[in-house]
Amino acid sequence: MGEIFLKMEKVTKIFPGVKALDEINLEVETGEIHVLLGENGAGKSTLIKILTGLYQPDGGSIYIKGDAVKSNSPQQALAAGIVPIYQELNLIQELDVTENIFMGREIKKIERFGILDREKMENRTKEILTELNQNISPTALIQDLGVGKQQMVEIGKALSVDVNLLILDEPTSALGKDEVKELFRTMRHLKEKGVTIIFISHKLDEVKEIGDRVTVLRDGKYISTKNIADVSEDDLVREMVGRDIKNQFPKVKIEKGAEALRVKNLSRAGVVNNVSLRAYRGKVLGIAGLVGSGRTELVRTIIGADRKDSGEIYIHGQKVEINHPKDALKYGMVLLTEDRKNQGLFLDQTVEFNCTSANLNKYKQNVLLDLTRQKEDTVGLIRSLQIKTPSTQTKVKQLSGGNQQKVVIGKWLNTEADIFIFDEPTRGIDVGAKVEVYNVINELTNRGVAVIMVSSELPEILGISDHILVISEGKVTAEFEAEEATQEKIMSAATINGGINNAV
Amino acid sequence: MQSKEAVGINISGGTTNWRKLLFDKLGSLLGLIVLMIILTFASPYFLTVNNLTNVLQQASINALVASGMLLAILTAGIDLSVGSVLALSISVSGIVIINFGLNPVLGILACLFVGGTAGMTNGLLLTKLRLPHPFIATLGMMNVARGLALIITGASPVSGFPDWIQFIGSGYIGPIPFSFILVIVAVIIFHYFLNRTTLGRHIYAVGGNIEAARLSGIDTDRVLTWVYTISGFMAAMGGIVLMGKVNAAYPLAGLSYELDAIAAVIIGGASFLGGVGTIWGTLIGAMIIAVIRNGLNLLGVSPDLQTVVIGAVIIGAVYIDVLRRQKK
Amino acid sequence: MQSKEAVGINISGGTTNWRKLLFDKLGSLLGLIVLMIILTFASPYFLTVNNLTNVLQQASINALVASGMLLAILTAGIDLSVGSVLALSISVSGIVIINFGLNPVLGILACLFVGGTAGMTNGLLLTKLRLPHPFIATLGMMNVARGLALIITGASPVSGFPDWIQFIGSGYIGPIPFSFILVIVAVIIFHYFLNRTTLGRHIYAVGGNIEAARLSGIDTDRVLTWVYTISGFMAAMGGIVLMGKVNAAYPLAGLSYELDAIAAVIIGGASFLGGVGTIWGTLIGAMIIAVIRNGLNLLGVSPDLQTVVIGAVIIGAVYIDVLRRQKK
Amino acid sequence: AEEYKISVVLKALNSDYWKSVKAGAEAAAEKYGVNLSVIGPNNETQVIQQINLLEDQLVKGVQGLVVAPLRPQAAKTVLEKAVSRDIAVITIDTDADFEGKTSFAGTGNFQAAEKAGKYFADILAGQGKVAIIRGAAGDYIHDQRVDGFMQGIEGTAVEVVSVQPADSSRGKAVNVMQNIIQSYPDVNAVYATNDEMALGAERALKSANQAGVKVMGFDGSPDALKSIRNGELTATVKQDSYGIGYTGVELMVKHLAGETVASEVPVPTFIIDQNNVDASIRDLTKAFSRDRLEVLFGEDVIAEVFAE
Ligand SMILES: Nc1ncnc2c1ncn2[C@@H]1O[C@H](COP(=O)(O)OP(=O)(O)OP(=O)(O)O)[C@@H](O)[C@H]1O
Ligand SMILES: Nc1ncnc2c1ncn2[C@@H]1O[C@H](COP(=O)(O)OP(=O)(O)OP(=O)(O)O)[C@@H](O)[C@H]1O
Ligand SMILES: [Mg+2]
Ligand SMILES: [Mg+2]
Repeated sequence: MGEIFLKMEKVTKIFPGVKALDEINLEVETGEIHVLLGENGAGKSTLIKILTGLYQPDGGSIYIKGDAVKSNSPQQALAAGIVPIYQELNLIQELDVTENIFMGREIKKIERFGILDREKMENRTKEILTELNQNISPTALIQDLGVGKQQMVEIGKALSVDVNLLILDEPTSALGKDEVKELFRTMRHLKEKGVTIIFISHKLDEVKEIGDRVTVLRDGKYISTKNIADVSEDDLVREMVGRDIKNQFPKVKIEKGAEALRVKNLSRAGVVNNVSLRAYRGKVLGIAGLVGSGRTELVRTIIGADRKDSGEIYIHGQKVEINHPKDALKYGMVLLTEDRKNQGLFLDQTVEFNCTSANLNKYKQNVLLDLTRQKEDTVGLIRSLQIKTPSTQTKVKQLSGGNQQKVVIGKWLNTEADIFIFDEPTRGIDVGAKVEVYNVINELTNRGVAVIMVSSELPEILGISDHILVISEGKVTAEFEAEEATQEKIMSAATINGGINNAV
Repeated sequence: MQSKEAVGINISGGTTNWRKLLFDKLGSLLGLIVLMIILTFASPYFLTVNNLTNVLQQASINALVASGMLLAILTAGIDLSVGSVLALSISVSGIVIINFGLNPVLGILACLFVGGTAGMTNGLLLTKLRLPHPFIATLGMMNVARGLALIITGASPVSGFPDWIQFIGSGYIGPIPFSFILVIVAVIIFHYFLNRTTLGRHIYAVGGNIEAARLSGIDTDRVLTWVYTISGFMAAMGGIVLMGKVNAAYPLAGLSYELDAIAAVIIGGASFLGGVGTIWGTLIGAMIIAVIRNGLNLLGVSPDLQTVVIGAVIIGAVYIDVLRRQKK
Repeated sequence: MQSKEAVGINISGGTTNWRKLLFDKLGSLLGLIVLMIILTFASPYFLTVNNLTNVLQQASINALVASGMLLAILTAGIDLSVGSVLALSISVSGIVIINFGLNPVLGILACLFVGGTAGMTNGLLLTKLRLPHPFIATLGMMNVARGLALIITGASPVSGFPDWIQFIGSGYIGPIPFSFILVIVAVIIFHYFLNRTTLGRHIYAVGGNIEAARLSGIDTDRVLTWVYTISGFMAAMGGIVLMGKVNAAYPLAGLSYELDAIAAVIIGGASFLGGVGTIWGTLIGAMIIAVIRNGLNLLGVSPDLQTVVIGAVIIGAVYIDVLRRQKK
Repeated sequence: AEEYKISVVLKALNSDYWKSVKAGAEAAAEKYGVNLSVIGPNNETQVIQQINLLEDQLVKGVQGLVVAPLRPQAAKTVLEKAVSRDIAVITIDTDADFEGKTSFAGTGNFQAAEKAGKYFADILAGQGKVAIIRGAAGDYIHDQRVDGFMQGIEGTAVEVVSVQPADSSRGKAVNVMQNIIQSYPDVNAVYATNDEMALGAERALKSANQAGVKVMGFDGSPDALKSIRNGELTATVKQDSYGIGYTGVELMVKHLAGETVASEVPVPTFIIDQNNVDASIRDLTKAFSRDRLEVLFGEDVIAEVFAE
């Protein structure tokens, strides 16, 4: 047993309406990779934010290398070498990679006047990114990078400081397989150098692969700490949710119905190249591909969020013109976006507001909205999706990440659309909740809804889809029936050079 | 299907709502109350029926104009043109009624129509030309409308309106100024509009996250166009009260009203970032501004010093609200 | 340590930067050029050396004030107090120089000091009192500073400055107005400041995402306080030019300068949402406004119509930029 | 006798002109032992703010209101309300037409501007090109000052080549004048509807080496007198601001004491130029202390002026 780097004792945090942490204990040894595991809303992020001084605890104590931490602020934590990467990206979109990496700790030519040494910083940035095997230009603007690359920049930023304790709150939810590999390599490298790491993820295979020990939280309470080598994935699930989950992918097969959506030769310069696809009532069409392959662009173009350059869309056999998401909604087709914070939610508004925002007309009674029915429906959604929220009037920004995701799902369920497109529907949600999402998908197909699901998680694609499309560089490179597909086949199709050449 | 538990959530949700609403209002209310207590001690004339009804009347125009401004600010925008649009609306109205002898009722409708149209133009400039921020469209309109008002009136006032129009601006029903009754009606309508109609809720959605709103199938351009149309319409409403109050329409009416209106909205707790704000807060914001001005007049403070005090009180009123929130 | 490759990237980074900078500038430049071509055809007096130097001089004050405003807008804020702070700064300066007989050099320093202090007060009100938006703090200051200027001057202008102060406002070096040389120096300093110093980059960071900036360990309060301090300082700089130009300090100076300054910044391509904008754009924005005003005077457009045209041209100038971006 | 309570509501208080009206009113109040308050809106465009001010005076239990209405039409309703509450109303500076008015003291902007027009026609020997720089378009006071001037030059060969707004600001007037010089290099004279703009125009002309152009202002502010004395500004039109304030309050006191007062008391308007500028400066002692004048004009100038 190593030296204890961090000890948190009986840490309690109360938010209006929730006891987010209830006398939590945590012990992290120097140089280990310690995993925090728990359902959505279990309190993982809150615990982290207390550790980094972002929140002040309502009780309990923190010891670093045996010394009690009396006052704590983000600056103090940083100075102590405690470097967090939060669940939500914290980059400045308008600035470039170098500037973001050195934000707040710039290298200066003339200290007194704060004159920057761009050259040094760019070189150092390049070194850091090279270490991460990332081919990102130090002068690229963050807003021009995809989410995955942005996450790698965040990691680079953390690595640019003298770090004693690195905290990674769900870093992999936005990363592709290769990037995860790089991250893990880097984590191991840091560990060799004696850096302590706290790692949060909902992906149990990752936890098994990288973690040394794991602490499980449930509903704000401490459950257990175990050596990862000693436990199985199933054990972990049981600890987390307090029961067994028998089937991770509870697929229900439904009879294939009529064609609901047909996309013909859809193109959008540079990102979507002549894509055709069909979705049927009662069936799930999975869309696989590498991060950045253009899947998001494809589905955005289908529902009219981005302008298409050419191509036709048929809904229930009728050719339709879709120029705006509202048109898609009118034809009963909706998209659950992958970026919930920026594209899915009204963070300052209540759960009820969000759940009803896409379909207010449903509640129109003469002129006014029927508040009672809105509340009923929202309560119904909270219950059926098991959203953890103190009330229907809680602001969404106060919910944990996973519960926020459920709110977005709730919003779309409430529209009673019959073509559902999910873009990364299980990003950042716990195993239990994942199963619930799959059940929602099952229920939808059962109702005769056509489902399209974009996902970067192959097991999910394989487990839930009836038919699978693989996209590479904006082009369809393979199509499989679920039965004939394997991880290997999909991966090889995903890495085919799609060769987008219709950009001209 | 509905279990006891669900009902539980339901009810508790409702209660929170009312309590919250009250709290939100209380924010600026507290500032208003503090101000009124100070003035009651400072001037023997302040807490008299006559004076308080004056204050209500004096707050009316700004309250109406600020209601429209609230919508713009709720969508993270701004409407700089309210003062000019007010002037243009009443100028047109004055000319058609007095010079062309149009039926005054139609003249008043013309006023509202002009206000709405100018506002809609703001909205269309913003959404169709894709101007980067309503600041530009409404700054342009601020100049254009003022210029048009000057041109059509030949820069001179038009006066001599029928009694009932004067009544709108300066009449009383019992001790209550008619203009303030108008305000109350407007506020109630706005309250229902913002909380209980699709468009109202969409306004909050657009202000909260315009991208999410668009992806939720909300026609954000339509919402924005409505917002500025209503803002122009409410400016014209304010104009009618003004026209009635002074029995004249003149092209320089409403100068710098945009600042008062914005101040009312922000003192009333709305956020420039959009998505946050209530009509009740705005009403109280307008009251606070009127009370400050009135109090300083009663105390006979010199205009130079008044300017200083108004500045300080605006900051103070908002600071009280900040403190209250921190306590919470 | 420095490899060839690293240098390569460095240079290419530099190129991209330059190309982008040029493009960013070109945006509003296009508007300016279009405007100038129109005016060249419309008035034979426009494209003369005399007139163009006039325009440069006329743009100077706004360009200086707008430089400070740019910082506020870069942080997603606003500074409504610039005009009043300008007035207060020169009023103090005028009084100490003329009435108290202070050495004029010290008097000018006093002017800058007052401007900076008033600006810093804005910043401290914002950050220490945690007022929800700079609109409130600067609206308050707008009133307070104006009132103080009126009080200390007794509402009368102070005049009779030494020649060198007058030279700042109305002198020429060759054909170039000295005030415009000041502007160019300021713009270059701002360019380096914004792009090459920690504080400059932190200003963009705070405007881009204040939460992320704070989490990165940036003292955002300090950054904001600096921003408003500099804005007040630049308002005072503009004031010095004004004082020299009219050889007087008067308490009503700078009325509605905030609108001109904001318009210059926004026409120059900055965003109210913060994080986006360049000093070059702001300079061009100020030029566009000066050219419009100059053109209207040259053409002898009637005062009423001037207002309309200014509004339309502001919208037009920004629209040209929008079109250009769409093309891209 | 009991103390009368009188409120004077002016158009603004942010200029020498209104400060001087205030000084006159206060002098009369001092003399007659009146409880006086003098107030006004922030600036001369805030019509509604002035109406609100008037309303606020009604609840303060004053016996008399002395008012310089920004827009006579607009003030009518509230002034009649005052009369109906037994508050006497006297207008000063600008007259208003309403039921129950006690009296009016002043001559008005129009007549004063007419005098300015005549004066210009005179010194230009009946012909020449004049540019007018005026306050914001639509501003009632400045409309009157332009219209009156036009009336004054009517029938002469004096031609107005351009009317441009400079929003009553000295700084803006410099720009406007610079631009006017470009398109009308042959302009002979400039009439500005207040002294601030006149001083700005004069600056621009001087910088452009056009010092020969005559410039006339309006208001007779100390700064303008100083400039006239220096041989820069040609002339300014002055209404007897101090007299207006003084007469207004004096009339009110007499009326309240039961005396009958004339329904209109003219207060003189005159042109100040090189010939009478020193006398005019001496006249300022009514409104300003000697110390203040020394501050405004400089000690040596005051010493000179008073030595004569
Ligand atoms: N700022 C806040 N205000 C109020 N409640 C909050 C706030 N932040 C978190 N909570 C609540 O605290 C609880 C714990 O949230 P936390 O974000 O720590 O969960 P988590 O374990 O990180 O979940 P996830 O896996 O979904 O990210 C949740 O019930 C959440 O709603
Ligand atoms: N705002 C943007 N600006 C520039 N490029 C972008 C932007 N957003 C995405 N891209 C790039 O466009 C390409 C397609 O991205 P897209 O998000 O559609 O892919 P995806 O297959 O859905 O991957 P992901 O899993 O990251 O969502 C990627 O190379 C991505 O980096
Ligand atoms: Mg979390
Ligand atoms: Mg995607």
